[in-house]
Amino acid sequence: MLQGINLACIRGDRELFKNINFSLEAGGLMQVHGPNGSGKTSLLRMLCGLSNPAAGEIHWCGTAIRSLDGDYFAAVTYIGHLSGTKDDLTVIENLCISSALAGFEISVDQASEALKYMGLSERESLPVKVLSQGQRRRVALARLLICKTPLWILDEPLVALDVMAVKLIQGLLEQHLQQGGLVVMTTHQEIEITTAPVMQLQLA
Amino acid sequence: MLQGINLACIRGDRELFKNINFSLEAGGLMQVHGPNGSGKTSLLRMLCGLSNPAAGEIHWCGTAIRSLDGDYFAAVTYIGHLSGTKDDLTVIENLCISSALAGFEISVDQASEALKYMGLSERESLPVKVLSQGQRRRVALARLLICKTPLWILDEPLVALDVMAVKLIQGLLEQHLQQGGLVVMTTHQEIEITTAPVMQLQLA
Amino acid sequence: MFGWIIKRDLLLAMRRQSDVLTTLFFFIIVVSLFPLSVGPEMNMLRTMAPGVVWVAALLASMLSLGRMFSNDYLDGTLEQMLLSPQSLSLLVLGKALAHWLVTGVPLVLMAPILGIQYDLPAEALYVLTTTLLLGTPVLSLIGSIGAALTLGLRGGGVLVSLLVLPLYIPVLIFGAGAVEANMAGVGFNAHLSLIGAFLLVSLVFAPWATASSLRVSLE
Amino acid sequence: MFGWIIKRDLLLAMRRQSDVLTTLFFFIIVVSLFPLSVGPEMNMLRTMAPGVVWVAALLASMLSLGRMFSNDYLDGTLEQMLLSPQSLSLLVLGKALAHWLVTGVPLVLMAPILGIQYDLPAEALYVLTTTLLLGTPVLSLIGSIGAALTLGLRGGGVLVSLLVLPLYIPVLIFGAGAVEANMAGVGFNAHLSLIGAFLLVSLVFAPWATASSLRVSLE
Amino acid sequence: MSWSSVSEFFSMGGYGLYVWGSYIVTFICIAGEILLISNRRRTLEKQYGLIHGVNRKRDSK
Amino acid sequence: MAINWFKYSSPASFYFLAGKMIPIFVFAAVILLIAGLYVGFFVAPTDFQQGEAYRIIFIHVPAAWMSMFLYVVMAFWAGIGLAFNTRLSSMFATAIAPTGAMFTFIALWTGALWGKPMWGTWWVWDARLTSELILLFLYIGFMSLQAAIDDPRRADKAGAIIALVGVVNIPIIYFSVQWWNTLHQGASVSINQAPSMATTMLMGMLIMVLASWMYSIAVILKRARVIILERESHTAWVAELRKKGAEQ
Ligand code: HEM
Ligand SMILES: Nc1ncnc2c1ncn2[C@@H]1O[C@H](COP(=O)(O)OP(=O)(O)OP(=O)(O)O)[C@@H](O)[C@H]1O
Ligand SMILES: Nc1ncnc2c1ncn2[C@@H]1O[C@H](COP(=O)(O)OP(=O)(O)OP(=O)(O)O)[C@@H](O)[C@H]1O
Ligand SMILES: [Mg+2]
Ligand SMILES: [Mg+2]
Repeated sequence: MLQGINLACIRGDRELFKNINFSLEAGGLMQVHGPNGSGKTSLLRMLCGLSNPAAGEIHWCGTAIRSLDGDYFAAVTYIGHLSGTKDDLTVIENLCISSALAGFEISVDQASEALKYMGLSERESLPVKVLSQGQRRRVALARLLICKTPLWILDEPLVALDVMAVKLIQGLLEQHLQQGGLVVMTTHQEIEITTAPVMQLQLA
Repeated sequence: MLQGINLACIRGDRELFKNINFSLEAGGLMQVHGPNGSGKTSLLRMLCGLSNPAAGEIHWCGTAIRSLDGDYFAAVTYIGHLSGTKDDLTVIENLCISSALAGFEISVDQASEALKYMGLSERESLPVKVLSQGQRRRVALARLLICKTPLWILDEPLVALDVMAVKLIQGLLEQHLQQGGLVVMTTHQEIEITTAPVMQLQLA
Repeated sequence: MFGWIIKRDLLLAMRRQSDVLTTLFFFIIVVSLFPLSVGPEMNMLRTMAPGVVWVAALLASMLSLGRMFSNDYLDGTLEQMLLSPQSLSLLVLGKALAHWLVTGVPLVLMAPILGIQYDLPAEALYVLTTTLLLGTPVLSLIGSIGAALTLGLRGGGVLVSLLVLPLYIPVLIFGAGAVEANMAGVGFNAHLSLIGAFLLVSLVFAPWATASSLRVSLE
Repeated sequence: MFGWIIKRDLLLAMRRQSDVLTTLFFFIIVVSLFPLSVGPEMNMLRTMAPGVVWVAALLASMLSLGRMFSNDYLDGTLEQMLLSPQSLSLLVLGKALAHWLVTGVPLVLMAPILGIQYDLPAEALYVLTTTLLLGTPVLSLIGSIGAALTLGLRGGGVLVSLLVLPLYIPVLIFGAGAVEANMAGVGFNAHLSLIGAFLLVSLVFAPWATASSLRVSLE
Repeated sequence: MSWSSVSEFFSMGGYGLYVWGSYIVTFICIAGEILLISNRRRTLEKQYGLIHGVNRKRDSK
Repeated sequence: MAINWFKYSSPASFYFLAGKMIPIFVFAAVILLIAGLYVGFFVAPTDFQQGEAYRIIFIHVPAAWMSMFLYVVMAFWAGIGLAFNTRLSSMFATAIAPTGAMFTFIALWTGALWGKPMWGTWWVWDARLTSELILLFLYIGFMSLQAAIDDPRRADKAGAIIALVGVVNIPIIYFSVQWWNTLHQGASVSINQAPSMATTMLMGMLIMVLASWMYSIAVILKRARVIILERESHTAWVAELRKKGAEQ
């Protein structure tokens, strides 16, 4: 489904990586490894279509993503280093609106449900700015429960999460993979996915 | 040396914790544990003197910190969720200036030395904004090599760091403790300090 | 989608009512500063009035441009919008419209009262309000391009003014000109239709230009 | 410490020259907008000139207030400054001084040229420059209070103007007043000494008020 | 008393618009202020489950 | 009268004390208002210069006075709150601001409505008018700042700083505006057109001033009570109030 062909990335006068090739099938997870600054975030942003590779092509279901445009975006959920939440809106408003903007209009009940799953049911109506670092992260990740797109691209989703929350996310990933979804992710923490084939991509 | 007496914290209409008591001696490490949103960051900011506890007192060498003011600040190094680096300055400028503002004026060579230790020697003269998440974190943490204050207060110092960097920090901590320093820190990741007494404080 | 964006931005504005109010008060205060620095002679003030009100409206609208995208940018929402399957131009149009509703409309409503402070005659007040009604959406639309281009550049707040002010000048000239023409007893319809034309043109092109700028800024 | 703060802020300003330049261009553009919207009669323009230049300087200085602390706040540097063992008031004074060097001084240097555009006589130009030289530091100092109070409040950019503009009014009145007095052939020394007095008072009190505001804002 | 008829009273010697304009707006402001406060109080009471009667009893004890 | 003032400086006891006092002030305000209006409209004679238009004075002057006075009181309480960290005084300052702003607005509005028939224009840039306008901006700045901050204790402190800076500036502003105005050829009109007011006019005005005082006190106490309830929601005594309410 998702293919990277001879990808290369240049930042400033530094070549971060080149000749990266991979092919990820439905139900597969790709973990991108590498020390700090090896280009993991840069690679993930390319895979989303947010930036263009210095060389090489990215294919989705056999078509180059740059020619797919909007259609490709409809298939991707990206959660990056930044959480994409509005400080002034409440937790539940944030979730409803960010889902709607991603093309999934949901009812307040559905949102409540998702937040409950993420352990935020008591904070539902607080503005995000008063939340703790880990709680903000959970609000961002709650989108995974709602945006049922085939491809998830997650940049260090586990940062700032406590042990409970890490388990939750692990469960979510397994479920998504079982339903034939694809996941590309990076993390410096250990994560064990046993139910699906895991591909390791090592940078630098 | 550092004592918390009956500390309480109220955020909004929620009481995060109360009756927290601890006493940390020279050479001791206190790890603050607790799930997301349990008030770890809030506690650490109180210990720095950035915010006031809703009840209770914090003592440093037997004196309440609110009456020590500047003298106390001279004894503390705090590294929080935010890294406190200026995007537009280069790595080395950042380190020099942030150290100088903390009261430690250093030469460029000393700064270079510290950055080399943190594995950033090749990026010394890049502006911080082009660095990766982990590299930014390293720049912030490089201050630990320079600011030889007795008390370190670290809020999730390991976030976004790769395995190598985690080892580095671990080494730094051990060394600081051996020299009679005090450390208060939070982290959701595992960290093993074997050379010093470790106190665990569990919130909620 | 379009609806959601507007709804969200209005919600945000309501949550921080201060946003709406402060743009408005900025407008009021700037207009009130001029008599203080120029002196209280009414004849002089009356001649200056259309120009001052228009410049103040333009500055007020421009100052709030910073908020149009930058908050969304800083917290990553904008990244998510770019990844949304809907047309980005439409999204941008929604944001510009919301911006106008939040900043432009209050200015239009306030202008007659400020005109009274400068002792403008009733008909001139009416013309002033009409030109502002037609002109402020143009300011929001053109402004969105500047806001998108300067995104993420620190100090963008002032840079945006540099980019945007020259583009605002035609609107300013014809807006203030219409009122002056009316006060001089000349017809002002030509002025109005020109501003209308600006509005149409910017409705068509600005969202597209803004969308492309956003893509560039976030690359 | 004081030196380091100034050095750092100047370094940052140099890294982003656009910051300095854009404040300056904002000033120039606002001053140049008026003839466009008011019309080209020279007599009228000459009477307006001191007022317009002063209002523009005030707005330009005010607009750059946002940057005074907010960047430091967002990236956590400010937290570190509060934790620094040195006196916070001194740090704040350093930041205000740096702000003035970066935004105030260019305005002062530019003002005579703009005055020429409005056909001001030579002596009036000299008075204008002197008042700006004395007055702009007051703007930076008073502004720092507003900037510190609105820290971290979204939409603070406009809120700060609401807080700070009324406090700027005396400086504005005497600044523009001195030039007008000179043009009317009256003495302007009283005006100058008053501005000087404002400067002294704000030098003493503003850093202290700003420091307390910062502690409040970061609590 | 300087009024001989009601209509004279309302015309205020030709200044009716200004005089009544002032008074009416003033009273609208006052009424608005009072209304706003009691609204704020009512929402609070609803939220707290305070019943007005109880509250009053408690106050006047 | 042996009142234990310390006892009433806690929000809880103040809450109940204020509850008892409000009716008294409301009563006084209503009586004085009626009396003032009666004197103003039916006793005071027509002004030989201004005709009936001068009757605006009965709200204009009290409103103008209250607007200035309340700012000082607000800054005073805010300052006390900042210096001694007493919650109640800060809440008081917050409660005063809207009423002060309202009086400022009324002074401006009635002044404008008075100016049109008397001076032929709604507004002139006279020193007194201008400083009243600036006062309105100061009030609005104070309120906007407090509204923009969510944490009430932070809002109190920030508000106190701006109120104090403002109160230092008010005389400066006032005198600079006055000087500014007189340096020029001066507005062709001045407000002091009624040098020898008929005693009944003066009476009516003074009664109305008293009425505004009573009204302000009542309204401010009422608002302060609401603010106390909002802010003290986590305390034991409010919880007790809540329980009492729920039982019935
Ligand atoms: C928007 C317009 C106006 C504003 C903002 C305004 C403001 C004020 C203020 C602040 C005061 C109290 C000042 C003091 O006692 O020193 C005042 C008092 C007064 N105003 Fe006005 N005024 C306005 C228009 C007028 C007009 C048009 C008149 C009458 C022609 C008028 C007549 C008076 C009188 C008689 C007093 C009492 C004077 C005294 O106690 O010394 N005002 N006004
Ligand atoms: N202009 C530039 N000149 C030189 N190097 C640059 C430039 N811009 C970016 N870089 C480098 O590119 C890399 C970007 O890495 P990226 O953010 O993709 O890393 P990452 O693998 O996500 O790291 P982390 O684990 O820390 O998040 C960094 O090493 C950075 O130093
Ligand atoms: N106004 C408020 N009303 C209710 N709760 C609030 C309010 N402000 C903050 N909180 C709560 O206070 C807590 C702050 O926690 P803090 O940031 O100290 O957590 P933490 O232990 O550092 O968590 P993390 O591991 O996620 O960093 C959060 O649970 C937040 O929801
Ligand atoms: Mg990364
Ligand atoms: Mg935390």
